[in-house]
Amino acid sequence: MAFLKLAGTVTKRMGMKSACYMYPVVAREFTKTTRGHVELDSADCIYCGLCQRKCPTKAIEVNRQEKNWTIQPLRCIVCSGCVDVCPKKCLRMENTYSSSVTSKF
Amino acid sequence: MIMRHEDIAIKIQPEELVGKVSGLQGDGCRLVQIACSKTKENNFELVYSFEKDYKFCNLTFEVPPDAEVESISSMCFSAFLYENEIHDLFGLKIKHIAVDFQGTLYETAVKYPMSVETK
Amino acid sequence: MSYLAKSPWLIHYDGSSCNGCDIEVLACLTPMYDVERFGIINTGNPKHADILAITGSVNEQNIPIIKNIYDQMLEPKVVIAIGICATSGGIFRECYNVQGGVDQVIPVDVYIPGCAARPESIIDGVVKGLGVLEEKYKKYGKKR
Amino acid sequence: MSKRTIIPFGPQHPVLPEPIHLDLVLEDEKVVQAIPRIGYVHRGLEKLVEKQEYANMVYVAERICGICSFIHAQTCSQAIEDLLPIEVPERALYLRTIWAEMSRTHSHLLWLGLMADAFGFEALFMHCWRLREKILDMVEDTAGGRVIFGSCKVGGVRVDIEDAKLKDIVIQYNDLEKEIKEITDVFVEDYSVKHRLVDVGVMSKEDAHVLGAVGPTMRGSGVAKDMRTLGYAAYKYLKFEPVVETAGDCYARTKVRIREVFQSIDLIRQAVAQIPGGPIAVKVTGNPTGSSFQCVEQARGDVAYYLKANGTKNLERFRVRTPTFANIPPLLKMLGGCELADVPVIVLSIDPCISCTER
Repeated sequence: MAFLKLAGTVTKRMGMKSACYMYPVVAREFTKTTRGHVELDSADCIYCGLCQRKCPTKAIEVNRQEKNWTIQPLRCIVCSGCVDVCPKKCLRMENTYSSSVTSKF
Repeated sequence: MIMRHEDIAIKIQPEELVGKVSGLQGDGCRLVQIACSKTKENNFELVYSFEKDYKFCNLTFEVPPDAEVESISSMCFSAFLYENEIHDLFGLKIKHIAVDFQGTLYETAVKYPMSVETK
Repeated sequence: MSYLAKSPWLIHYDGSSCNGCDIEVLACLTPMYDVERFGIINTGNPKHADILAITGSVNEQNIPIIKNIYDQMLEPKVVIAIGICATSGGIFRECYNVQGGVDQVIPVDVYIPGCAARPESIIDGVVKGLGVLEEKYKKYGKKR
Repeated sequence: MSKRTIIPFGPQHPVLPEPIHLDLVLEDEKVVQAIPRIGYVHRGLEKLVEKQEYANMVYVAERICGICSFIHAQTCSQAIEDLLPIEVPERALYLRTIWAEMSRTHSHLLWLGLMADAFGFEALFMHCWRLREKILDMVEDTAGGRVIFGSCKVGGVRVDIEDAKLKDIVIQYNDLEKEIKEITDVFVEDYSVKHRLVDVGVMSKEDAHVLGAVGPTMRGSGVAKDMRTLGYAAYKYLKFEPVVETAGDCYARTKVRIREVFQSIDLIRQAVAQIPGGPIAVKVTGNPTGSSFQCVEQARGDVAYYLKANGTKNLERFRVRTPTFANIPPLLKMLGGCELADVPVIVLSIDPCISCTER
């Protein structure tokens, strides 16, 4: 009885594909909704600074005079709060994560 | 589900606490939590929440910062952690806690962080 | 992944993290990501480990513990800060009990962003850490 | 004459995934007393209310714990909605329920794996976590994050799940249910598992009540109490009974969690069948006033939020009593009289979540 059960399990497992998806060899495909990192389409940006005010970790810095927008990826918690608040809808959430770095600056 | 604190709160005097709690214990109530907060006048406001058959009741009272509050851990043992926590974070003195950590439950960078200004 | 010259062993310490990055590190070891393919083993003993993976920020109470684990590890060693809390303190940066990132206490070699850090980026980060380890080996060999 | 020794247990210990410290007073191999020491993960996030606006506190609440993150966000939003006060659309309530139950299934599978690891059943650990990944994939597909969902906000939810996707979730859960059944049968029937769990860490019904145990720890001792019966979110429209086991040992607690996984899957099915259309969020205006008290059932037990507001952008007090905090006194009770080798299993049997506990 036990042998039959075991044989059954083994044949079933042989038909299944591996649970592991071999990450670095096979690239990961992210879903559309995945929150990876924030990107800016700077053409539309009016540098209003709402995202800077909304950001809970103060990762975003907006300079209205010099017209620049910077984000520190090592501070961003990918909450996508800035994307929700952007009045021109020029911020978007990309579904790829930002890569690791060996130094902070 | 709407559960405003005001609807379930019962205001008591600090010295009534032990009697009320033992009454609630006798009724078969269960301690849910003890919360402490600072009021505008710099007093401590304590909230003792009890529950029985999904009915909640919050005993609340205010004490001045230098007051001593009697522990309820002799009646509900589980209160000892909340009381030690309140002592460590707020600096409110609580007498006769069943297991008294003497302020070593949390080692924080600032002493009594919830009562003082921090970074 | 044939370019991995060494099979690094890893010790994981949970600073004051929210568990998110923590379980993602564990998830790396389980069938879907399975870093044991590369010979990476999660060990509990600092003396066995080449890589110290820290999740979560540093608070008052765990500074001595992190220092202790770091000092017990043998040279050369690599420290990886996993998640935003470990790199900069994250959303808890302004809390009274949080000192900031791990680099406040010990030198960090690789920073992995993400809240919570994805297993893929943890694997990438560990591979990057291996490069650092390789270089340190070379330097260390010259010193001897 | 037996010898007394004190063994320090933790914070960095191979069986502990998280830092907690216990001083175990031993007489030979028997534990007579256990004294906890916490604070290794203490961040002090309750004081963040002074720095963050109330809407941002949802992000903070979400990061109290990475495993029960969604239910923390849900409770926090619920409390703030209560203070404002605003009415949340039905569809958002249903979506919250679905996500909460998804997070419960993933949390319980995670725990089952860790438990298997604690009694040395490596293969079972791997299988539990393999199945858990499938739930996380569904979560990522719908909410956008793996462990930190990030889909809840004050006034509703941030993303909608299309009806086709909802149906797909149910189909995936149907398949998953069969696979979970295979694994949980091993937990329930295998003699080696029973050897490690039956009659270990027994807590009576009276103790569970008096010591204020919560969640599966309490229900494993025969107290039928589940805060979901309070009827928050969409639970008022769904049919379910609290899961109860009476033995009060680690085996009973395991069985409670196993049955809760299937209960959650059933709740998801019910919710998907009944979900109405309509908006998913309402506009939030004004600042909160007054104080609110919320009790919500998490995977580990009920979490109690006590929020106080004074009409400004920042809340006045943000107090969270998490399930593991309430489960520590019962744990100390269970540890008294057990053997040293059983300590890891008993500590894990309450499903400790230290980052919740210390906030």
